[in-house]
Amino acid sequence: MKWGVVTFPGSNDDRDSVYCLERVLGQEAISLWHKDRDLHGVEAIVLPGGFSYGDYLRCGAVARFSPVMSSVMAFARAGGPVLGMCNGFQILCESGLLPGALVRNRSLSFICEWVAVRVETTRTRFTARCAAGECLSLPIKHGEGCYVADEATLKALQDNEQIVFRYVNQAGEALESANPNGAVQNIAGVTNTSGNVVGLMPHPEHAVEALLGGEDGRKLFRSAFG
Amino acid sequence: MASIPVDLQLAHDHGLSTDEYERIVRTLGRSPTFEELGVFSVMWSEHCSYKSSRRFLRRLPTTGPAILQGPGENAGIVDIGDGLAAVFKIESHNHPSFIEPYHGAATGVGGILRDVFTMGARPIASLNSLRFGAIEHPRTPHLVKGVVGGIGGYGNSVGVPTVGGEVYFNPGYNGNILVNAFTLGIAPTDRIFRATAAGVGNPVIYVGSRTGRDGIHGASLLASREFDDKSEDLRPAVQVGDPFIENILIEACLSLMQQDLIIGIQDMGAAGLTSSSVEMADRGKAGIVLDLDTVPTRETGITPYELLLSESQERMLIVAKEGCEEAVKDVFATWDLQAVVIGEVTADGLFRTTWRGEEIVRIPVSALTSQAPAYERPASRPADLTAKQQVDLSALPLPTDYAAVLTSLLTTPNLASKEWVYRQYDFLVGGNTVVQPGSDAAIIRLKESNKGLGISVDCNSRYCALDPYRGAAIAVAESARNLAVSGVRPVALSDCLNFGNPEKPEVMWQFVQAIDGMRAACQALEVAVVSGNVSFYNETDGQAIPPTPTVAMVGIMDAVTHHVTQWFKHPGDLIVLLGETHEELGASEYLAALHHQECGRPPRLDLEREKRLQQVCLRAAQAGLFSSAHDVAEGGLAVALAEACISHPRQTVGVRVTLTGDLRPDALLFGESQSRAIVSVRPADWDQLKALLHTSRLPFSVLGEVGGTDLEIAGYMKIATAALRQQWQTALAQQLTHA
Amino acid sequence: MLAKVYVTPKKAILDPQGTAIAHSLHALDYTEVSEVRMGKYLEVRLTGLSRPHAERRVEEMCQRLLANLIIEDFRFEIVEE
Amino acid sequence: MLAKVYVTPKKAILDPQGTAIAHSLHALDYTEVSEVRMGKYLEVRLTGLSRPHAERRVEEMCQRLLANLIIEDFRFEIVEE
Ligand SMILES: Nc1ncnc2c1ncn2[C@@H]1O[C@H](COP(=O)(O)OP(=O)(O)O)[C@@H](O)[C@H]1O
Ligand SMILES: [Mg+2]
Repeated sequence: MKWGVVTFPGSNDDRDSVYCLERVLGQEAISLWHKDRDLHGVEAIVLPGGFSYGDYLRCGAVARFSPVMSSVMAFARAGGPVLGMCNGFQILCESGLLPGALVRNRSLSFICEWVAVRVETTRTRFTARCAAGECLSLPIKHGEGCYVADEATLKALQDNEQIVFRYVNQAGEALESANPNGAVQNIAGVTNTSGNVVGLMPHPEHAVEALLGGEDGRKLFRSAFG
Repeated sequence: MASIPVDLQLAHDHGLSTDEYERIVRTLGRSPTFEELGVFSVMWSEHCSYKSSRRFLRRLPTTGPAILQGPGENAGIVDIGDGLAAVFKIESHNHPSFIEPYHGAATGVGGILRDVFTMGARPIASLNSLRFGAIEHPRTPHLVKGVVGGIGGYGNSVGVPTVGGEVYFNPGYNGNILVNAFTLGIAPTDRIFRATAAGVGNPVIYVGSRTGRDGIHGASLLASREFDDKSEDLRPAVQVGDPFIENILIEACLSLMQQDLIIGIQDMGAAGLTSSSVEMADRGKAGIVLDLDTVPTRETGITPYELLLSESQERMLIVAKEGCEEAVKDVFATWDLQAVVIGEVTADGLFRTTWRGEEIVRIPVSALTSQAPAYERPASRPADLTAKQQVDLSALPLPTDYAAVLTSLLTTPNLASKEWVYRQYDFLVGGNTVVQPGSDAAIIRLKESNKGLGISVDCNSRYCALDPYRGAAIAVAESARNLAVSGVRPVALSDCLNFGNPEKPEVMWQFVQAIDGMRAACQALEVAVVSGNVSFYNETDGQAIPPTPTVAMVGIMDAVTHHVTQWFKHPGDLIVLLGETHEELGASEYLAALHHQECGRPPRLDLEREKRLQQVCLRAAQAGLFSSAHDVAEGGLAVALAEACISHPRQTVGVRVTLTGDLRPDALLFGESQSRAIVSVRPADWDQLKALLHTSRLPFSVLGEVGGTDLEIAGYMKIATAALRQQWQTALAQQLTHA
Repeated sequence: MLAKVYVTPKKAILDPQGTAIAHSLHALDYTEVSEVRMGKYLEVRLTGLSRPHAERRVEEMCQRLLANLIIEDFRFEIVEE
Repeated sequence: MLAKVYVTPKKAILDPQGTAIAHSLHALDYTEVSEVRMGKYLEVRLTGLSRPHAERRVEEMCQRLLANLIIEDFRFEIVEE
C-alpha cells in the first residue's frame, strides 16, 4: 500500500511515521510537502504529530489552510483513509473533517507518558484489525489534547459509534483517574461518520518496536492494509 | 552621523578595566569608536574570551583515538563507527534564566541545538542539568516551573527529545540558579562542517530571524558579572526565542549541507553578529567585512551598535562559495526563510563593518581573539574549608526509625522522583529512545546500525563545595558509572563549569582544583573532554554558588539490545552489591537532610577501583548477565535499593536483603561510598557473574533476593514499596505547590 | 487602522487557565476575585481599507482563522490610529 | 464589577505568534494586514469593592501576576456589569 505522510513546517513525527511505515511495516511511504497539492497517488494519508507552523494561535489552525490540506480534504471526502495523530488530530478537527476540538490539558502542562487506551469500535479503517474492547499501550505527548465537543456532537458521536479510543486504567476502565488531559468522556480518538478518517492524541507510530517500549501501534496501520 | 564619544568611563560601563581600555587604544593606535568599544567589550568579556579560564582548561585531556574534534569548535565530535560521528556540547544559560526563567531556559535550549546542527549533525537528544535554591525559598517554585516549562516549550516544539538530566536544590543557589543545556547530534563523518571563513571574496550570508534589540550585552554585562540590586536594569537583555523558526532552520541547514555550497557556518550566539563573524574569520585566518545596512531587522531605527551586539535568536552566519549565493537562498526559500548576503571574506585580517557608506569598525581579528587578554588570577584555598571538612560522627545520634529516615530521604526534593519534570518533555520524538528518563543513563539507538549511545549528566555540588578536586573527580566517575551500569562504554564528555566570581582567589582555587580533579578522573577512566563551557560570576551580593562542574558524558553500546535499566525485574533474582561500603557520611544527603549539616569531606574515590567496577559492569552487560544494575549515589545503599524497587515506570517489586558489616548503621544504610553498584541477576547466571567478579578482583556481597511487595532490610526496616513509590513520585510536585 | 480582536472561550467550555489564575490570585489574597476567564487579544494592523470594508474583512478573518467557533467567541473593534 | 485586562508583548520583544498569524493571514490573501501582535485578554470578575479600590487592586494583580513585566505591558479597564 502506498502511504503519504504530510510534512508541514514544524511537523516533528513525520520522519518517524515514514520510518514506521517503511522500515518497520514494509509499506511504501512518501512524504507529502505542505505546499504541494499533488498527492502522488497515495492510498492512505498520515497527518503526523508536531507543532505545524509553530502551533501558534491554535494547534492545527494554520496548517488546515495549507495547499496540501485541500487535497487531503477531497481525498477524505472521497473515502480515502486518513489518520491524524496528535497534531494531525488537531488539524483534522480544525479543518472540520472530524467533529470537536482539542484544548489545553486540564493540568495546563505538557504530558509525555505511556497510557492505555481501549478500542471502542472496530468499524474504522484504522481499527478493523483490533478487537472491540481491546486495550492498547501507546504513548502520548501533548500540551493540548483535551478533547471537547458540545452535547449534541457527543450524542451523535455516541449514536454513530464514532468514538474510537478512550483512556483507561490497567483494568480497562475509563475512569477519571485514567484521564491524562481532561478529555470529555476520556475520549482519546474519534472518527468521521464513514470511518475512513481517524484522529487520536496517542502516537501509534511510536509504539511499533519492542526495543522502544511496545508494538501495539502496529495494529492501527495494519488495519488500513485491508 | 554623529558618533557617541568614547572615554574611559564609557569603557568601564562596558565592563572593561582601565588596563583593558588602554590596551585597546594601543592596539588600534587611536581611541575606539563607540561601535568598536562595544565589539571589544563583548569579545573581551569573560563569557566570550575565557580570559580567566583559558590557561587552566588546557590541562584537561582532549584527545583519544576516537576523538575527531576537541574543544574549540561549536561542539565536540567523537567517531562512533559505521561512518558516523556523535557531536555534542553542554552550555549554561544561568543568568538569563534567573531573570526570566521561561525564556531564559528556552533560549538556552535553542542555543545549544544550534551549536550542534551548525556542524552538520541532526540533533537527536537533549538533556539538562538544573540547580535551584532551597525549595522553601519564595522564588524557587516560580523559577522551577518557568525553567522546566521553557525547556519543554522549546525542546518539544523543535522536535528533539529531552531524554534526561538532573535537578538539585540547595540554598547556595537562592540568588543564582543554574540552567545547563546539552544536545547530542549525529553526523556522517565525511560531512562535518566547521565554523570557518576562508576564501577571499566569498560571500557572508545571514539566515534566520530578523535582528531586534534583544539581548544587547547578554554576554558582557549579564553573563560576565555578578548580580546585585542593579541587575533589574538588565532586563532588556532578555531574549525571546521562536522554536518554530529553529525547527525549520534545522531542516533548512541540514538540507543545505547535503550540497556542496558552503565553506563554513556558525550560529549567532552570545555577542551575535560580532562574535560569529570574528570567530569564523579567526578560524579561517582571514578578515571579514560586513555591510550593516543589509542586515535584516525586525523594527526600524536599530543602530549599528545594536546590530553588532544584538543576541536575537535563531540566526546563522554562513560563508558560501562564491557564485553559490542563489543556490543557498533557494534552499532557505523552500522553508520560507530569508537568506541575505551581508558581507564578504577579505585578505586583510581585519574585522570591518560599514554603515551608510562609512567604515565604523576596523579591528584586527587577532586583537579580538588570540590576542585578547588572558589572566592568571590568584588562587587561594578558602580559609574556612578545613573547619567545614570536619564532621564529628560520635556527636551524631543514631536514628531510631530507619524506615522513617529512608522515607524522608526519598521525599527530599533532591532524591524525589523527577517524573514531574521529565513528563513535561517529549522524550520520544525521533523514535530512538530506548531508555527513557528514570534510569541511570538515557539510551538512544542509532537507526543506521545496531549501536546505541548512552548519556548521563552529573555533578554533586555539595561534594565540590567541600572538596572541589574530589567532587569534580566524582562527577566524572559518577557520570561514567551511570553509563557503565547501563551497559554503555564511556567515551567522551562535555563539561559546564559553573562558578562564582573568578576575581576572588577562593573561587579561582575552587576552579583550578576542579579542573585538576576532572583531569585525574578523565585520565584514569580514559575519557576525553571534547567540548564545554565556563560560566563565572554566578554570585549575588557577594555570595557565590557552590562550585558546580557539571559533566555530561557520552558512551557507546555496540549492541543496543544489551542495555540495562536500574529497576529490579524478576522475583527470585539475586541482589548483589558490587564494591564496598566504608564509614563515609561526610557531605552526604543524609547529613544535610536529616541533620542539617553540610560538612565533612566527600567520600574517597579510588580511580583504579572505579575503573575495574565499570569494566565488570560492561562485560556483564554485554554477556547479558544483569537483570538490572543501578549505581549507588546520593542517599547510599538504602536509597539505591529503594529506587531499584520503585523506579520502574509502571510497577513496584519488593526485596529482602541483609546487610553485614560493623559500620555505624546510618553509614551502612545512607553513606555514599563511591564505586558501588547494586545489580540483580538470575540465579542461573550467578556463577558466571561470580567468576567475572573474582577474575577482576572486585569486592562484592550477595545481599538477598528480589520478591514480595516490601522493601525489607533485615533488622532495620520493612516498608510497602507501593506506598513508598507513591510518596517518592509525588513529593516534588507537592513541595513545589505548597512551598 | 487597527482592529482589536478579542477571542474568549465559550461559556460552556472549561477554562483551566482562567481557573488556575483565579486560584493563584486567591493564594495571593485577592479574595475579591470571583472568576477569571482567559482569552486572546490580537491587534491586527490594516492598511488601505475603508472602515466598512475593514469590518467585513476582519469579521471574515475571525470566522476563518482567528477564532475556532466550536470553542471560542470573538468580537472586535476597529480604531483609527 | 468586571476588570478587562489586556496584556501585550512589549514592542521590542519578539512576538513569534503575531508574526506567524500575520503570515498566515497573508497566505489567505488578507494582504491588507501589515502587522499582528498577539496578547492575552483576561476578564477578572470582582465583588464588593469600590471602583477606586478595585483599580488599585487590579493594578497590583497585573504587576504581581497577570503580566510578566519583563516582556509584557498591560492595561485594563473596569466596567460595571
Ligand atoms: N531535568 C531533568 N530533565 C530530564 N530528566 C531528568 C531531569 N532530572 C532528572 N531526570 C531524570 O531522572 C532520573 C533520576 O535522576 P538522578 O537522580 O539525577 O539520576 P542519577 O543519580 O542516576 O544521575 C534520571 O533518569 C534523569 O535522567
Ligand atoms: Mg545514577
